[in-house]
Amino acid sequence: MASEKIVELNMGPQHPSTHGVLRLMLKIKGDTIMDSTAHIGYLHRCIEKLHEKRHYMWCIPLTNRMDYVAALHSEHLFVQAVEKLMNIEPSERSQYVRVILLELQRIASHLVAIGSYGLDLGQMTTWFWCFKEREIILTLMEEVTGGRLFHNEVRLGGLKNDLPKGWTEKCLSMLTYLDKKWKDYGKFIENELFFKRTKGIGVVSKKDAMDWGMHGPSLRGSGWNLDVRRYAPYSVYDKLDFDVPVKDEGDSLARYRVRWEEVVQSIRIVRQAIKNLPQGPTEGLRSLYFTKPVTPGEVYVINEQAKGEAGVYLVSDGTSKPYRAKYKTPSFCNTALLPKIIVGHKIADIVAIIGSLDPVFGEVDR
Amino acid sequence: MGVKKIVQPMLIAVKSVFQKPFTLRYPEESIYDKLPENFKQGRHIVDFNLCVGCQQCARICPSECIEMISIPENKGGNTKVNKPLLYPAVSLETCMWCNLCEEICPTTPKAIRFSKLFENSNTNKAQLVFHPLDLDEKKYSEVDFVKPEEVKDVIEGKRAPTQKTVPPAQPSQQPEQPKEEKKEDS
Amino acid sequence: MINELMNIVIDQVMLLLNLPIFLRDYLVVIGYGVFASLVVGAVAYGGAYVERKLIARIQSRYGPQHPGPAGILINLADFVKLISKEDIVPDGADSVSFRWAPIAMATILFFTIMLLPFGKDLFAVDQSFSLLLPVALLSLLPVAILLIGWASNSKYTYLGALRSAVMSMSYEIPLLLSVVGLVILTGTLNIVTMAEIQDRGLWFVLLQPIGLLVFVISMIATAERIPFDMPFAESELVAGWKTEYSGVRYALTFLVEYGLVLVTSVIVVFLFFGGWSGPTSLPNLPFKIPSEAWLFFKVGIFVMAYIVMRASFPRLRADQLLNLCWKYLIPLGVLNIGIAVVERMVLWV
Amino acid sequence: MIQNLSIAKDVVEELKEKFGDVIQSEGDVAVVNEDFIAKVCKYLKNEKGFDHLSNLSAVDLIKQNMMCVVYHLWSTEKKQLIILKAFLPRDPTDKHVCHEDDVCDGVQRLPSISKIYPAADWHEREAFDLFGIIFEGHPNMKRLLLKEDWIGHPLRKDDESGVPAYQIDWKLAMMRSNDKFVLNMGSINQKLEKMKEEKEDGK
Repeated sequence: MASEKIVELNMGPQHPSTHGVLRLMLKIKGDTIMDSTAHIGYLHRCIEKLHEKRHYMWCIPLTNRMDYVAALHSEHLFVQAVEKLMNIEPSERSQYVRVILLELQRIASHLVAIGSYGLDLGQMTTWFWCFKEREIILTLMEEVTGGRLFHNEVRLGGLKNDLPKGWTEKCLSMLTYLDKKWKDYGKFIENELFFKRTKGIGVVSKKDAMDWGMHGPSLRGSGWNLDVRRYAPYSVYDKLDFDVPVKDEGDSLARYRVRWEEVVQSIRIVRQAIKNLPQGPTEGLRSLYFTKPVTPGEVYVINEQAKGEAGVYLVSDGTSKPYRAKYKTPSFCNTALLPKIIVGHKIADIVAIIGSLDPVFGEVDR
Repeated sequence: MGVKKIVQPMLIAVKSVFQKPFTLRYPEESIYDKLPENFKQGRHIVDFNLCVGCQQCARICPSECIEMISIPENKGGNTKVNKPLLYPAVSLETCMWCNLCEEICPTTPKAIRFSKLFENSNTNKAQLVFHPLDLDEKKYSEVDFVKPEEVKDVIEGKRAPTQKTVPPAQPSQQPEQPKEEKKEDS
Repeated sequence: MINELMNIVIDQVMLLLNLPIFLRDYLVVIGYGVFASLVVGAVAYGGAYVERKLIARIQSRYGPQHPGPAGILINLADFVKLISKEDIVPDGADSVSFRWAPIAMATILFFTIMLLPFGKDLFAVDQSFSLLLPVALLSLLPVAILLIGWASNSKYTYLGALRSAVMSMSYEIPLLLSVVGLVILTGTLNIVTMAEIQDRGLWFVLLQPIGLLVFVISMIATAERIPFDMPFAESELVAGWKTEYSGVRYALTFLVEYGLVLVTSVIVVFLFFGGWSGPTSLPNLPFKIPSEAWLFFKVGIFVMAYIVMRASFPRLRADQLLNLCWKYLIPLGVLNIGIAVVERMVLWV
Repeated sequence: MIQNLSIAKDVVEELKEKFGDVIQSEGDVAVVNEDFIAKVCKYLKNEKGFDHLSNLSAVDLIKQNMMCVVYHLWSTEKKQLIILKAFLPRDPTDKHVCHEDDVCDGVQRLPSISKIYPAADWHEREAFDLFGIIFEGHPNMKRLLLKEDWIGHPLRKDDESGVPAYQIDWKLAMMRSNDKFVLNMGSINQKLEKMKEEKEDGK
């Protein structure tokens, strides 16, 4: 009978809804998926090898190219590792400004995640609305750092340029506008058909989530209360109070809801950071500019990026170039468990599951 | 099936019809006044009286797209070059706009800055490499932009789209002495 | 008044070519067919333009600007572009059925348009079964789609066509059940008499709300619009069964899509919202409102509803539509027939 | 403030008593003999509650002619980190075949922990792909990022297979007179080219 025959379908690497260059080899029977393997590496630029060939200062623009949707996060991760290695404490004001920019970047990244999630399921309007709000955030970031996507802003012990005058008022007015709009969008996206497409799809149990190595909002969607800003606080996150949204169902809807609430929390963080923003210098140390050697040793730093817990294992041998920089990125681990989740679902569900895991393939392939 | 969850999204969708659309109609409405003054993604500007030829920008550039070209005295045609020095030539092919060159430049105000001209795409690769004399700020006024009011006749074809590149300073502009040795990493 | 105009024209033609008398009814039908296809072509053109503009405004953008004053000529530009495009037939495809299937779909669509009345006395055919024929013809389309899916010899079109076939089996039955409910109420299969009954009495939407719900859902599935456009699901199957088409044939598939939207809205308006019935003269209006105006006003509302739905709903999975139809719509349809019988006994006895 | 991840020093001491001289401690890092990695990880995960594999990275210590695989394990309730290191001497005798006509000189093999931490599956494949370290018992020990017939392992210190793709020819560009341009896109693998030439001459 025709339906018994297993058909091999090749989804990607150029496919409208794989969120980047992922190739999924699917073995399907009728509409359900029996087995699948993921092929990655189409966006592999060997960033870690490039790190070994460049001075520390030159690596900062490189890290932007990994998670190009939230570029400032990996930049902040790399500079924090060097600061920990050379035991340099960044100035108070620059830490607050960093947190403001990081949280704005997290909101922008979640807007991309939720916007393209709606687009994958067929709801074009969410995509346009989310990218419209993201446009406002990008112009705000552009006024501080000079670039919309790639900022090259964080320096050793400080920042390149401080917040311009009148920026905080613009940011606060944007936040109130976004807060009101975000409630509307939540009601708009969560309609009856959205529930039918996401409830009970791609369920990952609590034990599997930790074993298979899930990260970030997807992990918090399966019931784990793990946020690096809470269990390993860095920068000034211990002085700011915000709560970590956790859901227990572990399906695509839970992961979407965690992401939706994290935007609300980030807005709270930025408001607090702007309220008690101290005065002071934010000039970074210029020692790192040229061939200043960095103290030898190795260090491991983890940060809560938009997609989850990311870490950098930095080994320095005392010269002015890093000896080895290994980046552990959340999307890499989330994509590893993708073939395991989609077995048994329909073809249309792959799109919902990939959208709920929100991988970015610059970060997966490095 | 919650009827409220069906009708509510449609009401929100209809409500957004009455708000002003967000898109900026780029060729018709000009974008240059909306760019923030801290905008650093445009083509480089080399300021000839400030630049001291210290090669810091060429050394710091991660993608090695700045090269120091020596220009003898007042050879620059309509841009007066008053001291025979090395000036940075920039290749926009591999530049990633990390702004390290502007940051490292010791002069204040910066001898190498960024203009607001971000339309740098080009059909001829050779024209992406800019001789220092082409990077002078006075040259930018001559760049033939499409003014918003001229867009209509661009559409009707009465006028060529923006002519991106600056006409070369002099076609006979030859570098005087050949490059001795390739700059290797210090 | 369009009817008198048509009669004058036909008389002139008869005199000119001094044709025998019995050919007159055929001429009336042909004349009406030309008029109906012109009307549908114009409305489809206008509908497509309004859809682009309205969806753009919902998504807070401007929509087409350039061709014509506010992008009015956008569809004409599209049509000309599609015609000038090369008409690629994939090598592995079975060329005969690949070429002729879209033309077959277009003829089915125009045939159903011929059968639908467009005004009080503006109809080509007044048969006793004039409701049954459009519904039956609409269920012919999935057969053509299956043929296209198989003929274009690519996995994605094969999957798209399979989905379309599976879906068509599931939404045909509730469609007919809701129609049966109405037939019991009115006793005839003729659309025109149904519209006259509603014109005199009250609209059927008050008598048959469940029937309306069932009919609307299966109608959206017939037109393959957003909540149920799995065969064309661009985010999974690239472009479903239309993937291999380009040039004029792709334009035909677009025409069929908009034509379906129009045809289904006209049928709904006739069955549940009383066709052309509406107050012919409002108190402060000097001139008399023609019956066609009411019909197009209601059809316009339904087309707007289609557009807003397209902007605000994700698309369902194929099997979800199946169990929606089998588990919910068919029992509701049967319940609706029960209600119709009770109403028939109570109201008309 | 600078983030300081609390290292579980007491667990390192317990490991020492339990596994004897297999484990030396270097600072607060536990250096494990490479054959006992799987046992130590199983013990840490089941008894000690280190359930989150935070990072598995490989480093090529070319000066000591060794490679080192570093495991960062994190326990979610105790909020503590433990770092395991396994030093693998490079021995050119232990050859392994990546591709039918490419044999690379291997590294000391070590057991895979993908049975204990399923998350380590792709990390180990990436370590094999870029370093050539083979993890025994891994279900699918193949290249992850690079294409199947790539010669060599790029992240090794002595492997210069990737040639910088694009050099700007300044002199030519400066003259701006002729439009001839030599341009090679993508990183060229010198060994691959040599292999192909030999094949042509051989034919």
